[in-house]
Parts: sequence; structure tokens; C-alpha cells
Amino acid sequence: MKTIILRTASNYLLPVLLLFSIFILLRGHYLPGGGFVGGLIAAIAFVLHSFANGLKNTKSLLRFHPGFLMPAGLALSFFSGLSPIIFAGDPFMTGLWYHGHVPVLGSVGSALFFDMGVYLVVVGVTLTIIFTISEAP
Amino acid sequence: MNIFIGVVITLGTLFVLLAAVGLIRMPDTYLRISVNTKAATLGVGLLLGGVAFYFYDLSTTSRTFVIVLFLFLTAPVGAHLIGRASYFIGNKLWDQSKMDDLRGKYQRNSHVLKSEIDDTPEDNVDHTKM
Amino acid sequence: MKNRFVSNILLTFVWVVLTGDFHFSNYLFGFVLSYVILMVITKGSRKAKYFTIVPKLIFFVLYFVKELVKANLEVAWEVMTPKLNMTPGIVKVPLTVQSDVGITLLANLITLTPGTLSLDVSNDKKVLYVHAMYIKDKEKFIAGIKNGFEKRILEILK
Amino acid sequence: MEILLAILVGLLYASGIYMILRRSLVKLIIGIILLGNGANLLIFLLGRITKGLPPIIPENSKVFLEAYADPVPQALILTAIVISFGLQSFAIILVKRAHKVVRTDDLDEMNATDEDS
Amino acid sequence: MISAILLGFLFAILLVFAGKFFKGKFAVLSSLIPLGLFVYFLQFIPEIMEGNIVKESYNWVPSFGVNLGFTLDGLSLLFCLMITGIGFLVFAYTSAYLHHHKYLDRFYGYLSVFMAAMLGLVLSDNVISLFTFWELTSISSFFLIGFNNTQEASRKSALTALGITGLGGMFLLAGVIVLGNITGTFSIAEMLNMSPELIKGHEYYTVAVILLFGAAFTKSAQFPFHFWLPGAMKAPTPVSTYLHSATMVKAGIYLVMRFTPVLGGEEIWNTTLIVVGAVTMLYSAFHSLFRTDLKGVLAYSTISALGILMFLIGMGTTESFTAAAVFIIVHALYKATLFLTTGIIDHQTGTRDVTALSGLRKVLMPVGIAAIIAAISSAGIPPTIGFLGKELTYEATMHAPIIATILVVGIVITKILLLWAGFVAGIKPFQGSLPENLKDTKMPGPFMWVPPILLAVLSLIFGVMPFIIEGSLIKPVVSALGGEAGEIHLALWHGFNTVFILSLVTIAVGTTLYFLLKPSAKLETAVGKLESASPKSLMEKFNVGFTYLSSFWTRVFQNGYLRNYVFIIIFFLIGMVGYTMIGNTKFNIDPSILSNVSFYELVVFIIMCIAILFTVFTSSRLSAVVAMGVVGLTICLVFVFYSAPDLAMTQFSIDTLTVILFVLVLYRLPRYLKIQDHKMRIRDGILSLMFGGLIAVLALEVLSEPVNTEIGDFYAENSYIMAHGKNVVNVILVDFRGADTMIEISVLTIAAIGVFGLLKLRLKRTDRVQ
Amino acid sequence: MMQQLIIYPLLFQLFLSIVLMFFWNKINAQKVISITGSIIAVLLSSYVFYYVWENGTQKVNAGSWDAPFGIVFVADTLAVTLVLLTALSGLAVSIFSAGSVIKDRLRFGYFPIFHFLLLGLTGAFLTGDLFNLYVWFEIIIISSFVLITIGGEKAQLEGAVKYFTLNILASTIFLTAIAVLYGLTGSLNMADLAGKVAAVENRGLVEVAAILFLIGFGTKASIFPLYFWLPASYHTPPAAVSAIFGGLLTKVGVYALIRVFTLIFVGDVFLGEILMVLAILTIFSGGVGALVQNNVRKVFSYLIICHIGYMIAGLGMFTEIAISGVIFYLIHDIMVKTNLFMVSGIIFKIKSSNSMRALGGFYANYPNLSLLIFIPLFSLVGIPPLSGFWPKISLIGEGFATENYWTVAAIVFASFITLVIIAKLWAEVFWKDAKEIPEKPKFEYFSDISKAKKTQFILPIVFLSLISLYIGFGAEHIQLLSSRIANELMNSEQYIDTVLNNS
Amino acid sequence: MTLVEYCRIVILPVLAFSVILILIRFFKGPSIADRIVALDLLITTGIGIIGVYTITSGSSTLLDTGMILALIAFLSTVALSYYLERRSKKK
Ligand code: NA
Ligand code: NA
Repeated sequence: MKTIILRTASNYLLPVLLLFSIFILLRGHYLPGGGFVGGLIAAIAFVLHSFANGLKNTKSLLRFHPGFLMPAGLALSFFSGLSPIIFAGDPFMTGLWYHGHVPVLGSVGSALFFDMGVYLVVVGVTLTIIFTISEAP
Repeated sequence: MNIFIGVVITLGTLFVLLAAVGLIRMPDTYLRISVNTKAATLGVGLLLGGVAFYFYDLSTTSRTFVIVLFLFLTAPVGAHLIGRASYFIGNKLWDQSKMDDLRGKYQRNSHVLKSEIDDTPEDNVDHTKM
Repeated sequence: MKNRFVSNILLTFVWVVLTGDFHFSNYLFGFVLSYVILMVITKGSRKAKYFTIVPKLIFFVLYFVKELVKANLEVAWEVMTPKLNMTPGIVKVPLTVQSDVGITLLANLITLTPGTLSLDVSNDKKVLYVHAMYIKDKEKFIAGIKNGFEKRILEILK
Repeated sequence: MEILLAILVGLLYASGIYMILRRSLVKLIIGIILLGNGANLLIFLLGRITKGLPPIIPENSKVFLEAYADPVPQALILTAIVISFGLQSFAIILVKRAHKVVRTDDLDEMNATDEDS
Repeated sequence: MISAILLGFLFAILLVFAGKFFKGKFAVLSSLIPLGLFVYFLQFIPEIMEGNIVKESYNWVPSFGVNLGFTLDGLSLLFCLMITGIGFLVFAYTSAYLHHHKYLDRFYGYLSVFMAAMLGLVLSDNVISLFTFWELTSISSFFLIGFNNTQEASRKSALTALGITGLGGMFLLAGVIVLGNITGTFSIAEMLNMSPELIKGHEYYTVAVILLFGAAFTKSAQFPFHFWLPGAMKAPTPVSTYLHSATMVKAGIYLVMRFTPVLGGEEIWNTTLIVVGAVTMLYSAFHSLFRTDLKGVLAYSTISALGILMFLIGMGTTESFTAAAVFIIVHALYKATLFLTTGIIDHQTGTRDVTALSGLRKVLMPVGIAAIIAAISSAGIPPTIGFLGKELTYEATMHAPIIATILVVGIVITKILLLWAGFVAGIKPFQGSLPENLKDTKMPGPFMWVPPILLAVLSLIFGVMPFIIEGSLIKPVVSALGGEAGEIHLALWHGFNTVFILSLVTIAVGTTLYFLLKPSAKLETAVGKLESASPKSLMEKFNVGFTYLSSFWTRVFQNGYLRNYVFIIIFFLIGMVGYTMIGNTKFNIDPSILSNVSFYELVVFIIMCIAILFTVFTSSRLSAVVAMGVVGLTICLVFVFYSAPDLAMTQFSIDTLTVILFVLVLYRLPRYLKIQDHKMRIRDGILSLMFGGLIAVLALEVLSEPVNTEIGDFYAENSYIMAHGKNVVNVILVDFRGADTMIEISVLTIAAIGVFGLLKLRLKRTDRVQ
Repeated sequence: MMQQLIIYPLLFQLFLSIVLMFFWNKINAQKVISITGSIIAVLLSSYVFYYVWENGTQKVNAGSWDAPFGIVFVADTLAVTLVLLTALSGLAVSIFSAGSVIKDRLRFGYFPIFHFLLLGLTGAFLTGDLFNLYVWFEIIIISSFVLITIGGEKAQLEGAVKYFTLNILASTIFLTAIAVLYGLTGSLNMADLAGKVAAVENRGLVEVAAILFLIGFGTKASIFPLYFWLPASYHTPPAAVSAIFGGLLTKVGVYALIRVFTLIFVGDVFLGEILMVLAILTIFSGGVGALVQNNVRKVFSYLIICHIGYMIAGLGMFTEIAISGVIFYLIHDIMVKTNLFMVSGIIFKIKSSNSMRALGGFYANYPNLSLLIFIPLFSLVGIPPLSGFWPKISLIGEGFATENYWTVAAIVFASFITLVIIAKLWAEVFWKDAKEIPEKPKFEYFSDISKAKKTQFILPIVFLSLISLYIGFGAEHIQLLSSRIANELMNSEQYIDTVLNNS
Repeated sequence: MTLVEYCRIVILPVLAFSVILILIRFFKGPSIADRIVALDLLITTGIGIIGVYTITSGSSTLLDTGMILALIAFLSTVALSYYLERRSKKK
């Protein structure tokens, strides 16, 4: 759908949506949101872009295969779940927290990294699925 | 203050209602799109304005602001797309419409939109021929 | 470079408004964040003069709100009265704005204004097709658009 | 409202099964989605519903100051929804592929694997 | 003893690896194994004669009460000697019979496995280990019958034999387990030590007996399970000799004998054995008249002999036990001889058709001698041991506890017919003039003709000198069966009495019959017409019927229609849940616990209902997708109204994505089919509504129960203090129940990989089949 | 650290899957990683097994949240046994996959998904939380969906549509059951539920929940009348996939039934009767189904159903001995069914067909391989002393003891029919003369492949056959294990104590 | 009458009534485009309802859902239009 209006709008919506998705991701621990919704919004942003500009453009924008985000995100989540075993001898998934207030984010702990992993996986999964379908004959 | 909020909200609600009635009453798809995009966007904008004033704190205000902003950004694009698609799938204009400058300008297969009618009529989207 | 910087600042503000946290650290964070995002997505940029736009922008917004309310009442009247007095149709509006942003802005504003709906822009960017509810005089209608929204947009984007 | 929600849940289950019982692949998927929605709503309903009190601790407090909705069913549903999404995407593609290879939308014609060979 | 048993298995395993080396001229050496074992078992005779029992036990699965317990008493010893003795001759005979056969090594492997299993069977004290060896004999027999496995007939016979004996095996398994339940032990010795009332008075006694009989009758080819045995003659003759006349078929006899002291003496036990034995012996003796294949004649006469044995054991007297013990030896000797000679005839002339054979004495004299002696023994003519056996049998029958006269008539007729069969197999081929085409028949090598001679000679020796076996074998057997061994005195001459008269009658009538009735193909076909009512055809018909039922059942349930499967499952669910709910639930929905409904909630409800119905009934796929968007939106609103913003967000995002997905694939899919089947729709509609209704009622029922929010409260209390988060739902997702989320993102990843593979992977045509 | 040991097999499988995904395009590296990883997984699981055997039931509170609040992983003897069996099957199939699965499939994530499947199985056995079990089930079914469709051949897709629909339906019913149970008790922890369900006054609702679980898990376990997905699909994917499916997928349903009916819904007479009737019908349907099949893999598929019936019957009897029989059978069946589907794979590789009509001549041409295959085949039949025999002693004995004569009849019938079917199969595939069927062009026949590849085909079969032989001849060990498990299951207080006691 | 009551008794029912009107259009169609427009309006109205609902329930966190709705609702429209165009190309 190569319409000028959609293309232009999507070029401006893309960064806004991405920003919004990270906003949703980071506030998740305190307010509605989190890795899932955040990831979904980010993915939707790219999907919108691909509708407007064609898949090729969106892909070249990403520079790497979205599929790569899946193992990366899984690894991030997995290791943040594993970190208490490695660093504290606590059971899997036990929260490790930096004691002190970090601006913007509030408390920083393994849960945050876990949620980031979720975010990456969701983006990777959604984009892989949708891009694959779009490319399919 | 509450009265002011009440008025704003009432206005917003009326615009939403207006859009709904418009959606029912308008005779063709393009007119419905028209009503939808405007009245509802304005109505919801007003409603959310009321909400912002009601809570009167920064977080609510910024949220309502963001919602309205997003609506204003996306609604017209959506309207454009669905209007365009309607034209392609052959939704006719209301029979009392005055003119259709778009007739014969879309190319059926490439979906290219021309500014003037050219000499490839068989490929053009023309509702009168459908 | 400049363009990117401007976008960056703009996005930083969007971030701050989004989060509703006006501490300095949040500006910084927002700046870094939008920098990263821009870096990820940068492709084909546009030039804009950031500092001259602001005042024009404010006037422009006011003008738009005025048009919005006016036209909405018009439509309300149309919908609420039992008889339909419309004279709708699709009008071809020649474009003076040539930039994609300008065209898009114009089209969207037209759509947001009640009674009119931008259907599409021709591929050669010469013409905007507008569906309107009240076309009493085609030329007048076109002129209204050209002297209203388009003129202001051209000024802003100059 | 619980009664209405219960009816809704029932309706979602019923329509889901009805769609699955049809012969069309597309209807099959729609049925699965409806059924999934029904299950999610059922968890939600049976976790007891509470109006307007989301389980989010107020800004300046460390604990809840008033009643709140049970967060557990919500978390469960969230997980279930996301899983359903994964399954549904796969289902949609499976159907697309099946249609392409088997060349029918009619499930009744997809019975070669049950026949003895 | 365990090493005696293991030897056979070890030899078989050795053959797997060293078979090629062994196949050649060393084959005959393998007969040293049974010979060695024979000698080994011989040395136990003195100990057994003294009335001792040799025991040996190894732990195996003590938790089940299963051990490798072996007991050597008179009964076991008799069988062991038979197994190893005849085994020795068969092993030797085989080396010549299947000389240079491609798969000779396999053959010996099966044979030695069989021998080992058979030894284990008769030595086992533990019924589970007995069952184990029992099954092994069935399996090795399967392989031996199917030895010529490229012939369809061989395969079919092997399958039939395995089917029948396998069925018996199942009876045995159930039987021994019931016995275990009754007695609390799997050891036969311990069962013997229990008070008989306890066992025989037990409610499962009859069940146990029936099950054991099921096992014994199938294995020992009793009517109506006898038909597998003639079929088993498809096996090479050494197999027929060894398994299907001398040893394996006697496993059922052994089983009944073994359990006689434990279970015997009750009316059901005795009567069943007598009746089944009598029917079998008469039925198959008659049948042997109508065979032209030598092996067929022998097979039916074997079945008949097995019937006689059952019949004798069933009478349950010391006399009958003695007769049985002697007859086992008699039968083993003469029947093995006849099989071996038949094998030689077959091997040397290429035919077993008795109508085509005559005058072979001229070319196969030594074989003829063996065969004739065996025939005489079979006819019960002195001085062979056969005479002794027949006399004892008549004697015992005359003293039968019930209907003695009728039984005597039966046994005499049987013996007459068996005499005919023995003569046909042992004398007929050697009598008369040698046909032209058999003139070139050559004598086989000594490994083939010496074994039958040896056996025949034994028939004579034991007949003349019965004391050799009296103390060493017969008495211990009878006492193992619970008879009074002291009363036994074997002698060829019992004086001129009724029994002797009956003997004379038997021989006279039998011989006359032999001269009057010649085996003929005409007769065979005439009788063949009655075949349709035989147990075999009935079983085959049953088989066909059962196969038909099986396909029918399978086709009804597994019919290929997905909607059928779903229908059945939901129908089942409704039935089960509905039944439980109607039976148990009190429809006590408490209205006070339910919140009231506002107008806007009602509207959301109505929208959702309409949207759902629209989704279901619209004829356009796209409309359905859009309507699902409406459903999603209303669910989202419900989540908002009832305090679940996270859910609302996620639901909505995912609904949007689903719409996108649909849209991306939809135009590649066909339109809905137009199938107007109102009946089906109504049926499905009713089922669906019942299902939905059930779930709705269930939901309301659950809602009337008290709530427990302990866990939610814990999360709420600790969410910020312990887990540093204020959005409890999110804290649950990434912390309290983070493991769920970890798995869940894996699920998503897998789904994505699946989609990727489904759409991107195109197998090359050459790979498609792999 | 030591106490957390029990979830290491689980974490390790996840780790493996992630690592394998990073090696997306490097097939040979994936093979090496998968096989090495599977060996490590076996060692790890063995150690965990040993640890639990020595020290009794262990638990790990994920996230350090006490039960019943967090998700708890519980390793009782049953769980670790099944984890170990999963690892063993996994190792065998991993090697078999390396040899038998074609390159194209490997290039599209076969190995990562395979280990995800093992992860799901491991997790399902270890979790002590009902909803967490649901999530593990989902990972199992989604990976099985992917594995069953990988390659996307016509038959695969047709089978997959049914497999997919019916399994999703089962999951939804499972989820419904969880909703009901949560609505009644407010808990998801199984040990906690044990107490709370017992305290619910409205027994009717508890029974309904139990039936919903029965149907949900029953579908996965493929009992009558819920098994339809299995014969429709199991023969369609590559043999390696069928192998892991045939060995473990239905068993996880059985496991769930055992867990739920020994821990949460204990000793309901009505349910016991239902289970009994279903068991008989399951045995019958599976048996007669297998009897009329002509495709080797379909025969095995139906036999899975048939033998699931044994386990359901034992569960229905609900005595300690019967349960020990169930466990023994479970252990035996996992090993032998995995093996048999690999056998079907090697058969296909040799003759490019699985139809009995087309097969033949194996005994003449591959005598040693035939003897090898004889072991799993007749283990399945339960010819003593091979492995399938022993549990029948418990099951038949308890059938009599609990006066379930029809069940005894069914078990005996099934044993018999299995014998007949396998004998028939033996006669057709191994004995019958090889039919001259035209060679498929470009099909890579067994005789054409390299020695190393042949090893990858045969080694896992040898491996599992040896285990089967061990189960048969070392039945004492297995029976000790089964009795201990049965004892733990029938006396669940210990399990509950371990989970809920947070000292 | 407080503002909250006013919202509950007047505003929400009126919005709900609007929704019913929109639904009628959704039902009537006639074109698929009309249904899409109706869905779009339904979502927009939904945002309004959520806004008012935050007033009646006093919980402004629920507004967050509105943000998502506003931002991505239009994606459905984009996708559906995309579909309609591609389908029309096919003819
Ligand atoms: Na779901
Ligand atoms: Na989750």
C-alpha cells in the first residue's frame, strides 16, 4: 500500500511507537504495562512501517534478522533468572536487587532484565511471524 | 469546577452520540468515514479533557494528552486508508453526490493514482462501469 | 545532522511528557533513549528549520481548533436535522506543497476538519482528492483549502 | 453482572465448539480463538470480579490502602492469552499451509491419514 | 540345574556370533549338548528313586515373589530325560536332515532355546518362572514352525500355532496369578504344603482351574483347540518329532500333572479332564483315518494320544496315573520313531503321500524295521512296551470312578483307530511292491537312520524288561502326582483277564480295519466337506468376524472427520459432567453475592453476544474477522471495568495482531464453503449450546462457593516490600510466578520457529519421501 | 546449591535450546551440541535420581517464594524417574535424529525445538504447581506441533490439523478445570490443593473439576474416547519425531492423571469406576485398531493407545500394588515405544515404505538387525522375562483382588492381541520374501549411507534395547523403584509436608 | 447529583446508547468497509467510555488502556484496508 500519507505518517509514528513501547516496558513494574505489551507495541510499530514502506525497507531498517531477538531475549531472561544461583546461591528466579534508587527506573533488579528479555522475545517472535507471512508466496 | 467538567464531558458525549447517529444516517461509506473521524475524535478529546480536569494531576493529564495526540495522529490516516480501499472495492458514492473527480484515476492493478485521466481506460477504477 | 538533533530533542520532550517525570535525569534518559532509537531507524531524513517553526506552530494550532469546532457544528446540524441537505462529492485539489510531510500534514488536517476527508494523493503528488460534504462551488472550496491550511503549512515548512 | 458474564462465557464456549464442528479450516481457527477467549474470561470470572480497583499499589504507599482485585487470575490469564497468541498464530499459518498443500478448505476431505495405507 | 537350562540359551547366543563356522560339518557335535544333559539327568535317578527331591533356588524378583526355583522330582525327571534324550537324537538327526541348509545355525539356535525352555518349564517350582519358560517354548516353536518362512503356508501355520498357544499362555498367566492370589505364593512346593481345603474351598478355585485348563488344553492340542497341531506339521520333521509329538505338546499334560496334587480331586477337575480327553482322543483318532499325508496321520494320532493322557490323568487313580506315566514313555518312543522314519521317507523320496508309498523295505530296510517296531508298539502288540501301556490304560479305565463302561468303549475304539494309524504310518510305506519311481531311493546317512532304530529298540527293551523304568521313572512320577507308588508293579503278562480280551479285540479289529480301509484322497476330500463345521473353521470364521468387528469399530471412531472427533469428545464431556452435576449439585446460586448490572454493562454484554453470533453466522470470512475484533474489544472493556488494565492492554494488542495475521493470510484462503446441512447444524447447535450452558451453570455454581484469596493477599502484601514493584500483576509475572513467564516466552519462540519453518521450508521432491 | 540440584536438568535443557538457537545455520554443530548435551542431561538426571533416591523428596521454591505462594518444583521419586527416562529417550532420539532427519528439517530449528520438547517434559514432571503444569503442557504441545509439521508434507499437515485441534481442545478443558479449581480453593499449588480440595463442601463441583481434568489429561494420554488425534498423526512426521512422541507425549498425560488423582482427587469411587470402564474401552479400541492396520507405524500408534489402557486400569483400581504396576508399565513403555518408532524409521530407511504389504525379507537380509529389533518387539508383547511382562503380574493380580474381572479380561485380551499383532508383523516384515518394489529415485537407502550414519541409526536402538533388557531381567530393581513410587503416591502426606513445610 | 453520579447515570448510558447505534451500522454493513468504519468508531467510543469510567471508579490507571487503544486501534484499520486493496487487485 504505497500511499504517501501512510508512508509519511508511519515514518513519524515509528519512533513514537518505539519510544512508547519502551515507556510501557519500563513502567510495567509500577503501573500497567511490562515486557509483553511493550514488546507487542514495538512489533506493531515495525509492522505498520512494513505496511507503508514494504517489507524490504523495514528489514533493512532493522539490519539484523528479527529472529535473532528470540534467542537473545531468551538468553537475557534465562540469565537474569539464573543470576541468583550464580551470584547469591539462591533458587532460580529469586529477585536480586540493587539497593538504592535509580532515577527513572526506580528499583533496579534482575526482574527488570527479565522483563527486558520478555520484551525482546515478544518483538522477535511477532516480527518473525509477520515478516515470514508477508514474504510467503 | 465540577460543573465545568460536567459541561465538557456532556459536550464530548454529545459529539460521540453525534458520530454514532451520523454513522447510522449517512448514506454512503465516505460520508460515514467523514463523520466518524471528526465527531468522534473531537468528542473523545473533550471527554478526556474532562477526565484530565477531574483528576487534575500530572500523570492523568499527560496520559489524556497522549491519548488525544495519538487519536489525532492516527484517525485521519485510518480514514484515508479505509476511504481509499472503499473506492477500490467499488463502494459507490451517494446518488445525490455532485461530482466524482476520482473516477477513472486509479489503476486497477498497480493501484497507481493519477492526477489526470490518461489513455488506459480499461485499467481504471470506474464505478460507473461496475 | 541538524535534523537528527531536532528530532532527538523533540522525542526527548515526548518522553518526558509520557513519563510525567520532570527531573533532569529523566530528560537525560529520554535524550539517550531517543538517540538510540533514532540511530536504529535513521533512514532518509528531512530538513526542517526548527527554531522558526515554533511560533507559527502555535498560531497554526489555534487556527485548526477554530476550524475544527466550526465544522463540527456544521456536521452536527446536518446529522441532527431530519433532512439531508448535503451536496457531497470528490474534489480534485491541486497541490502547491511538494514535500511528503507537507502533503501528509495537509491531508490529515483536512480529514480532521469535519465535512471533508482526504481520500488520496496522486502518485505524482500534484493532486489531492478530497471528499467533501458541502460542495456548493468547487472553485471556492479549493481556494478555501489552498488559502487556509495549505498556506500556513507552507509557511511552517519553509 | 456475574450472571451475564457466565452467560457470555457459556456463549463463547458454545460458539467456539460450534465453529470447530464446521467443516471449514478458517472457521476452525475462529472457533479455537473464541474458545480461548471463553476460557480466559472464565478464569477471570471465577477469580471473582471487582469493579474499578486494579491491583496496583498507590503511588505514595507501600501497601494497599483499600480493597483491590485479585491479581492472580489476571496474571494467569495474561500468560494464557500470550500462549494462545503463539498457538493461534501457528494455527493460522498451519491452516494456510495445509490449504496450499492439500488444496481444500473442507476438513472432510482431509482424512487420508486416518485411512489405512 | 540352572546351568543345565542356561546351557541351551548360551549355545543359542553363541550361534548368533559363530553360526557360520558351525554350520558345516561340526553341526552334529551340537548333539553332545543334549547328550551331556541326558547323562547329567540320568545320574539323579538313584536319588529320585529314594523318594528325594532335588531343589535349587536363585533370587530373581523377590518383590514379586518370583525366584528361579527349580525342583527335580519324578515327574520332572521323566520329562527331563525325554527332552534331553529325544533331543539328542533329534539334534543328531537334524545334522543330516538339514545338511548344508542355509540357515542350519538358526535352526539349531531355536532348537536349543526350545530345549532349554522346556527343561526350565518342567523344572520350575515357581509358577511365574514356569510361565516364563512356557512362553519361551511357544515363541521358539513359532520360529521353528515358521522356519521355512518364505512360504506363506508356513507363516500361517506358525501364526495359528502361536495364536492358540499364546492364548493359552494368557490363560496360564491369569491362572498362576489367581493361584498366587489364592495361596499367597508363587511356589508350587509351598502350595503343596498348604491345606488343600484352603485352596479348593477358595472362591477363585474354579477360576484358577478353568484358566489352567485353558492353558493346558491349548498347548496340548485338546479339542477344540487341537487344530493348530496338524498345521504345525509344516515345520521340518525334526521339529515335528521333537516339539509336536514328544515334548512341547506334553507341556499341557505336564501342567495338569503338576497341579494334580494341588488342585486335583475335585469333581470339576476330574470330569473336565475325562470329558475333554475322551472327546479329543475319539475325535482325532477318527480324523486320522482320513489323512493321506503321513505327517497328517501322525499329527491326528498324536492329538488322540494327548487326549488319552488327559483322560487318564482325569480319572485321578493310582492306576490311571501309572498308565499315564507309562503311556507318556510309550508314545514318546513310538511316535518319535514314526516321525523320524517319516522324515527319512520324505527326505529320500520327496513325498509323504501314503497312497503313493509302498515297498520301501526294499530300499530302506533299517528304517523299515524301526518303523514296524514302532507301529507294533503303537498297536499295543507284545512284546513292546506299547502293549504294557494299553493294558494299563484299559485296566485303569475299567476302574474309572464314573461311567466306566462307556469310557471303556471309547478307549477301545480309540485304540483300534490308533492301531490303524500306526500301521499306516509304520507299515504301509514298507509293504507291498516298490513303485518304479521310488526304485532309486537311497539309504540316508547313519545320523538319520540310527536314531529311529535306537528308539524302536528302546520300545522293545522296555516292553520286555519293564522293571528298568518301573522303579526309576514310573513310581517317582506316580508319587509326584499323589498316587500310591507302592501299588505299582509293571509286567508284560498280567494274566488272561478282561483287559487281555479287550486287547485281543483291539488288535483283531484294528488289523482288520487296516486291511479293509486304505487311506485315499477320495476319503480325505469327502471328509473335507465337513470341515466347515470343524473347530478350525469356526475359529477362522470367528477370526474373520472379529477382524470385521475390529475394522468396523476402528472406522466408526477413527473415521477421518475431525468434526466427528470433536463431537464425540464434547458429547462425552457433556455426558460425564452433566451426569455428575445433575446428581450432585444443589442449584443454590446465591443472588446476594452477585453484583447488579448497570446499563452500560448490559450494553457491553449485548454487543458481545451479537458480535459472537455475527462471527458465527456471517457468511463472509472478513466480516467474521472484523466481528472478532468487536468481541476482543468488548472483552477488553470487561477487563477495564473489572480492574484489569494489564489484561485489557494485552488482550487488545493481541487481538490487533491476530487481525493482522488473519488479513495477511486470508486472501490466500478460499471462501467459506456453502454447505447447507440443516440437520447437522441443528445437531451441532444443540450440542454446543448444551456445552456452553453447562459451563455457564458450572461457573455460577463455583461463584456461590466461598472465596479464598490467601495467595492474592500474600502477593499484594509483599509486592512492594519484597519484590519492589507496585503493579502486582506484573510482579507476579516477572517475579512471584516468573517461571511461568520464562516458559511462556519459550512457547512464543517455538511458535515463531514453527511458523518460520512452515512457510519457508520447502522440501525438495527427492527429500519428500524421507 | 545442592538442594537446587533437582531443577538443573530442567535449566540445562533450556540452556541447550537457547544455545542451539544461536547455532541456527550450523547443522553439524547442532548435532554435536545436541548429542553431547543429551549425554550431560542423562548424567545430570542420573545424579538427581540418585540424590532423591538417597535423600527423599526434594523441592525448590522458584524465586524463593514459599509454597503455596510461588511456583514450587518438587522432585519425588516418580518425578525424577520420569526425568531420567526423558533424558534417556532424549539421548537415543538425539542420536537417531542426527542420522535420520534430513538436512532441510535440521536447518529449520529441529534440534532447538526437540530440546524445548524435552524441556517441557522435564518441567511437567517436576512442577508442583497446577498452572505451571499447564504452561509446561503448552510448551510440550507447541513444540510437538512444530515437530509434527516440520517439512510440511501433505500427510503431515492433514495429521497436524487434527492433532492441533484436539490438543488445543484438551488444553482449553484443562484450563477450564484450573479455573474451577481456583474458583473453589483460591490455590494453584498441588500440595496445597490436596488439603483445600478435601475441605470443599460441595463435592459435586470437586467431582466436576476432576472429570474436567480427566478429559483434559485423558486426551493427552489418548484414552477412549479422546484418542483420535493420535492415530491420525503419529505416523506422519519423521520417525525420530514419532519416537519421542510415542515414547513420552502420551505418558505425560498419564503422569498428570496419576499426579492429580493420587494427590488432589484421592480415592473417588465414582471416578475409579469411570476410569475402569474407559480403560477397558481404551484397551479394546487400541487393540482392534492395531489389528486392522497395515502400516507399521500405525500399528505402533494404536498399540500406544491399547497399552495406555493398562495404566489407566491400574490407576482406576487405586491400590498400592496396582499403582506400582502402572509405574512399572510406564517405565517399560517409555523405553520400548521410543525404540519401536525408531525401528519403524530404520525399516523405512531400508525399504522406503512402512506398509506391511510392501515390506519383507528383513530376516534374510539383515539377520542381526532383525534379532536386535526382536528385543523391543517382544518386550512390547510382554513375553517373560522381557520388560512388558512384569507389571502385568501386579495389574492382573490386583484386578482379581479388587474384583475387576472385566479389566483383567481386557488386560489379558490386550496381551494376547499384542502378541498376535507383533507375530503377524514379524511374519510380514521379517519373514516374508522381500517384494520387488521399484526403487524410489534418489531415495537415500540404508544400504547407501555411510557407516557413521548407520551407527547413528542403530546405536540408539541398541541402547534402548539394552535398557529394555535391563528392565526385564533386572525387574527386581524396577519393581523396588515402582513400589517405592507407589508408596509415595499413596501416602501423599510426605509430599505435601515437603512442599508446604517452609522451615 | 455529584459528577460521579452524573457520569454513571447519564453519560455512560448515553455512550452505551451510541455504541448500540454503531453496532446497528456494523450489522447492516452493507459493505465490509462500513463494518470496518464501525469497528473503528467503536474503539474510539470505547476510549471515551474508559475515560468516563475512570471518573466513576476513581482509578485513573485504567486510562493506560486507552493509550494502547488509541495507538494501535488504527492498525486494524490499516491491515483491513490493506486486505481489501489486495483482494480487489486479485479480481
Ligand atoms: Na487459551
Ligand atoms: Na506470564
